Amino acid sequence: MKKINVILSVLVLFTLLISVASVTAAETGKTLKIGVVSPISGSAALAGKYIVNGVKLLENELNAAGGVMNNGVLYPIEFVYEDNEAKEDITTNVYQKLIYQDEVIGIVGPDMSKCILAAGTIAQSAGCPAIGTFTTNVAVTQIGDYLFRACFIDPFQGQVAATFAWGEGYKTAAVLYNNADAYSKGLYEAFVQSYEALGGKIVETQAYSGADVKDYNVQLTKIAAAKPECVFMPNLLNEVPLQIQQARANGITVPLIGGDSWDTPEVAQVAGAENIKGSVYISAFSPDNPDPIAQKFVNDFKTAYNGDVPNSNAVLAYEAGAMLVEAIKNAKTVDRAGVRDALAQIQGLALPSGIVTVGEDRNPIKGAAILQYNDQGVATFLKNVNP
Amino acid sequence: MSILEIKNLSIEFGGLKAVDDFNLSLEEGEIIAIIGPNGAGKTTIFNMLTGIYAPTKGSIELNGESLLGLKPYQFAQKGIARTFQNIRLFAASTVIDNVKMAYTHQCKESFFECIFRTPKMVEEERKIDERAMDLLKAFDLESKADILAKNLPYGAQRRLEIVRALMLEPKILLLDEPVAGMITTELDDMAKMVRELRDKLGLTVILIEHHMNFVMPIADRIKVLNFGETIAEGSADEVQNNPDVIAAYLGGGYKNVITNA
Amino acid sequence: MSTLMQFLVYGLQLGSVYALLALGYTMVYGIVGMINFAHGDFLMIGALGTFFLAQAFSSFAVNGTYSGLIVALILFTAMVGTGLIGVGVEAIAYKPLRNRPKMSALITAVGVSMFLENFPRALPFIGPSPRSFPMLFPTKRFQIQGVMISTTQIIMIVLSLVFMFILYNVVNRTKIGSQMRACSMDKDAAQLMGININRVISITFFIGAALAAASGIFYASIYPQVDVYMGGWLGTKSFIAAVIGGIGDIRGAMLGGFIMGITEILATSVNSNLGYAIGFVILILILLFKPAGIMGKLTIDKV
Amino acid sequence: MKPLIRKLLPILGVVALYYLIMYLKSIKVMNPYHIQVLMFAGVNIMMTISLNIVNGFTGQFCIGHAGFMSLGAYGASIVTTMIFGGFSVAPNLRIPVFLLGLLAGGLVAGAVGLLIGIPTLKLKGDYLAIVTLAFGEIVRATLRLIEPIGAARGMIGIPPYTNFAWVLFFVVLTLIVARNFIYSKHGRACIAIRDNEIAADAMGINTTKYKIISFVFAAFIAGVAGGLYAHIMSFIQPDTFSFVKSSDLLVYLYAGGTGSLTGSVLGGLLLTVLPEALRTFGNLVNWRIVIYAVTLVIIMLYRPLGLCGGKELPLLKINRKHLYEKSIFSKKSVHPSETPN
Repeated sequence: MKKINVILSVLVLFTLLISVASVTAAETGKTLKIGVVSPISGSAALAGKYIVNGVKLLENELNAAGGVMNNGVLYPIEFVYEDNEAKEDITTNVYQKLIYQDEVIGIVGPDMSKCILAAGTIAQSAGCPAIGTFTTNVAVTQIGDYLFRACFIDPFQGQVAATFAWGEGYKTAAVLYNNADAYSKGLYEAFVQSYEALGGKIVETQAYSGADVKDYNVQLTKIAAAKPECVFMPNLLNEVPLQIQQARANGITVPLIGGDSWDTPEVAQVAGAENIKGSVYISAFSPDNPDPIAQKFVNDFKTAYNGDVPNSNAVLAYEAGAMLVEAIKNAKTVDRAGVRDALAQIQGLALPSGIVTVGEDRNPIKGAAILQYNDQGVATFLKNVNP
Repeated sequence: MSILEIKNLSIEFGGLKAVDDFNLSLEEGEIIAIIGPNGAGKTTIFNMLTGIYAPTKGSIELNGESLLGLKPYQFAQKGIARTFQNIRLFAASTVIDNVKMAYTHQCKESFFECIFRTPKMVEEERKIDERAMDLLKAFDLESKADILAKNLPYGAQRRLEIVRALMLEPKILLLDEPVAGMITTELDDMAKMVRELRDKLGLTVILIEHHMNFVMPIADRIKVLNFGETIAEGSADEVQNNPDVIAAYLGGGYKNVITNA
Repeated sequence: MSTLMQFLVYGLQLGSVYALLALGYTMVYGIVGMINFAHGDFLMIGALGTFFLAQAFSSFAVNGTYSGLIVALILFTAMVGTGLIGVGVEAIAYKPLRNRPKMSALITAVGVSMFLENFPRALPFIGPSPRSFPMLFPTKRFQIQGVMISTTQIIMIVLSLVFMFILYNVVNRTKIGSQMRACSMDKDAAQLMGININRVISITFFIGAALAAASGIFYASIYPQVDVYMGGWLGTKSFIAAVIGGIGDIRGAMLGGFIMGITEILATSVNSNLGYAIGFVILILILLFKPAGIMGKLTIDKV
Repeated sequence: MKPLIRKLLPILGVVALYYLIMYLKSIKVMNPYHIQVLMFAGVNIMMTISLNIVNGFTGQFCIGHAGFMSLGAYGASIVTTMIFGGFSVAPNLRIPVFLLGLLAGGLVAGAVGLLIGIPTLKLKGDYLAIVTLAFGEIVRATLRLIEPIGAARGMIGIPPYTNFAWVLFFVVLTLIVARNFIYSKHGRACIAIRDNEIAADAMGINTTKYKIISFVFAAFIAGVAGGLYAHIMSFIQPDTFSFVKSSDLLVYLYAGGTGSLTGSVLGGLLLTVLPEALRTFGNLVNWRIVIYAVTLVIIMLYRPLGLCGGKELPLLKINRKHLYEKSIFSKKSVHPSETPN
């Protein structure tokens, strides 16, 4: 059923595009700017690279089309990329700049909850729609009705992970989390809550502070001693690979479960296939999702960036941008308020990670994919979980 | 009663006796000189008298009150001021600020009066400024009040150190080689000045010096130190003819050097 | 008991990295009197450079393992290369400030550090991606009375000790070493004695940066992930180690490094949530009881 | 008449500056973005002045100053947001609550400054530096474990009370207070300690006491600055105040020039604005921080003592002469010749 839906919507989109192209001399409106905020420099620069690459793909598509058509008027789109250095105060500066200086119609990013929690109030009070890409903290969209997100929220993900672990028959689990990081801590808390509610037992909880020095041996030794049936490690992408290696070196052979931060090719590359095989993570997106839109995205991404496989950062940034573009297309008035209203009404938008509907609390209603690393260290699609 | 009573003052550095059983009883208004070859322990005595080093044994009493165990700034507040052999001015501050800095513990204004600069605080500051200015005038430095201390000529820096010490309103002034590196004409000025300090301000002065020409005429008493031990004590003449002293200063031939230097 | 021994092994392994890095810090401090905040980034250059060298030599590798000769060659090239970068940085950014207040050089060092991290990041062919560090040293794990040790760990700890031993003897037994010590005591006097202090300082930076490169290779061999920002915190940590040991003292730097590593591991083992803070509390306590570091002597200003 | 003009002129200048910026904003030459960058610059200026008091004027070496900023930010936010309920405060009570919050922030930071200062300020140079660094990290690590204030997740819903006028007011107040401090017995004692601690000791200055006073005073200012910062951001979390922030402050201080309030103002202002100004070159977004780093190195190479090392604007100095001028507050006329000895 779903497939047909997708194919249909693709067809509709396609015919729409063709009809757009065939309209001779469409009226051209003023250029609309979209701000893109990501950590181009700083410790999260890898995420920034993927975000920029993801949005650039969308930019290319729009350039090819000449812009976005709204009500018979073609609006060229210009993307303004800004670096927030993964710092909250810099993000507020960037938001101010994009809103008041560049006068963007909407903002994509940043990827971190802490950054959008600081800057979100600016977008809200200015009445400028902003879509966080990886901002999984529940509080983000509670700032106000101009705040959206492209990802699912912490409790959902923690619940998916817990349900999966329980469903696989793991009666005991251990957790290793980063107590300096809100994302990691949020997932840890959500996981523990759901897992214990299901009847599971957390046999060991170990924390560490910051990604400064990547030695987790003490924590992992203790986890190994507790002999859990699985280990939940909802940690940042530049910490996870060494955690996986060290876990194996400390004799932890049980499956490791991760969050969507694991979804980047570097994790497996650095951790090594023999260490990561059998591990499972929750993701918004699976590159081997057979869906044609997903496949087109993956292929386009690979062609554009020397064969790099897109990660969640790239997908979510692309999707945040696509949601904004879709909203511009449907907006009754082509201004910030109109785009906001259109954003809130997005329904059944076909995107690489699936069909997205924006829910009442401005969180996207979308499923999660569970991926497992095979013996070659390639993440393969295991199953879908829908909310 | 003597103003300063030092008994059996001794200090060891890693087993080496730098000063051994130094005794001194100082009357108010006396000028006493401590002489001796390099390394005899003269500056070490000053450092003990100002609390920088804690003596291994012995006692220091100022007007009958023991000063042992106090911190250097407390020695200064009790009334023992000093100058340094190697000049230690507050180089990046103006001349007058150098002098005012020595008045810190006697300033009455509170922290909040200072940061809000209340009229009372300004009034207080003015008084300190005038005091400092008066002292600078007396030492011929008033024209240099607003230049940086490091830009003063050498002799003036030495004088400034004394002015700064005087700002503490001390009872006893310790001068560590006050004329080191000075030329002869400056020596006489300094000698005159030290005498005036005693005569006009009633100060008690202990000075360390190599220049015999400078010490002889002004010191009431001279103590000679060698290897931490007191080898002679008395008036200029007595000391000059003491064979131990002559031996200490490189044998007999040195006598002429002492007298003619 | 065996767990405690196991933790000590981890502490030693982390400590050896800190110690090697702290050596460079302490040497530069002892001789030039400046805190080189960019020192940690030499570690990164060494590790990242080794990654690219290993890639260049990958045709010599058999099943992903390199022969001893090739490893030695890679190590040597990376160390010399980083050493030369260290000399260059000194000549451009620190030398003009040599007779200026210490703090000016400190701030240029912050600038240099930002540059060294962000320049490669901005280069398209390096970028911010973490990379898997190649296996240069054999990894075999074995257990001694319940304590798990890998050959890499042993090689690392032994090699660090060897480097420290060599450095200690270079500084104390050779001509250049005595020139270094002369410079650290009194640069002007050393110059008057005919010592070419420019040369001595360049050599110091060379050795310091080369050692940082070595510690970068060691670090990356135990924690095989390299990226452009890896040096930042390691640098700061080993600066702390150098100070704890008594800055300017080579044995102190080694000791400080090992103390840092072991303290960190043991504090984490007490409570992983509080471990980070406990580690720093212990450091403060050490300094309160040994105000000039463990090996440092409190210098009394001559009055 | 003259002293009156001299005293009023700077204040008029500040007021004029405020209205100029407001005017530029109203004609859209400046927008909220510019204003916000200036607000951050103001907070950074306050932090730099605070650090200058410890590092520049007292000659100590604190490299964990962001710790005090975080204590102030949390202290102030706890008062305004958790005790008084943030956005639910009645409009006419907002300013008193805000000021109370800032005061609380300053006091918390100052109190911790006292606590940490007493045992540690006997340490010298780099050893003190390490202790302050460790202190900053301990504060950060502790804050992220305290659940009621949001732990690592941070504290949200802080009302954005801080506006440009407040920042300007507090920067000017800090400048006045810091200037008065420096040109008083306290400042003199601190400078004496910086220039020659042994001589200061020998001149009866209780060096430990004055070091602690300057440390606590600086911590208080940093706390107030932190409070302002929290109420610009409306969200704070412990990791904002990491060693990176502290080292930024060191850069502002030494690039501006130590021992000079003018330098702190210039360093804090220019180096906050520079990275934002570099955004003008949109296509260089990848190289922005690289350019910033190079600029910083060049500044230090050409002005090793910082932009205004040792130099001070006359406005920020208190000349000795002024002591003898007729006070504008009291009727008493004073002149050196008239004062009885």
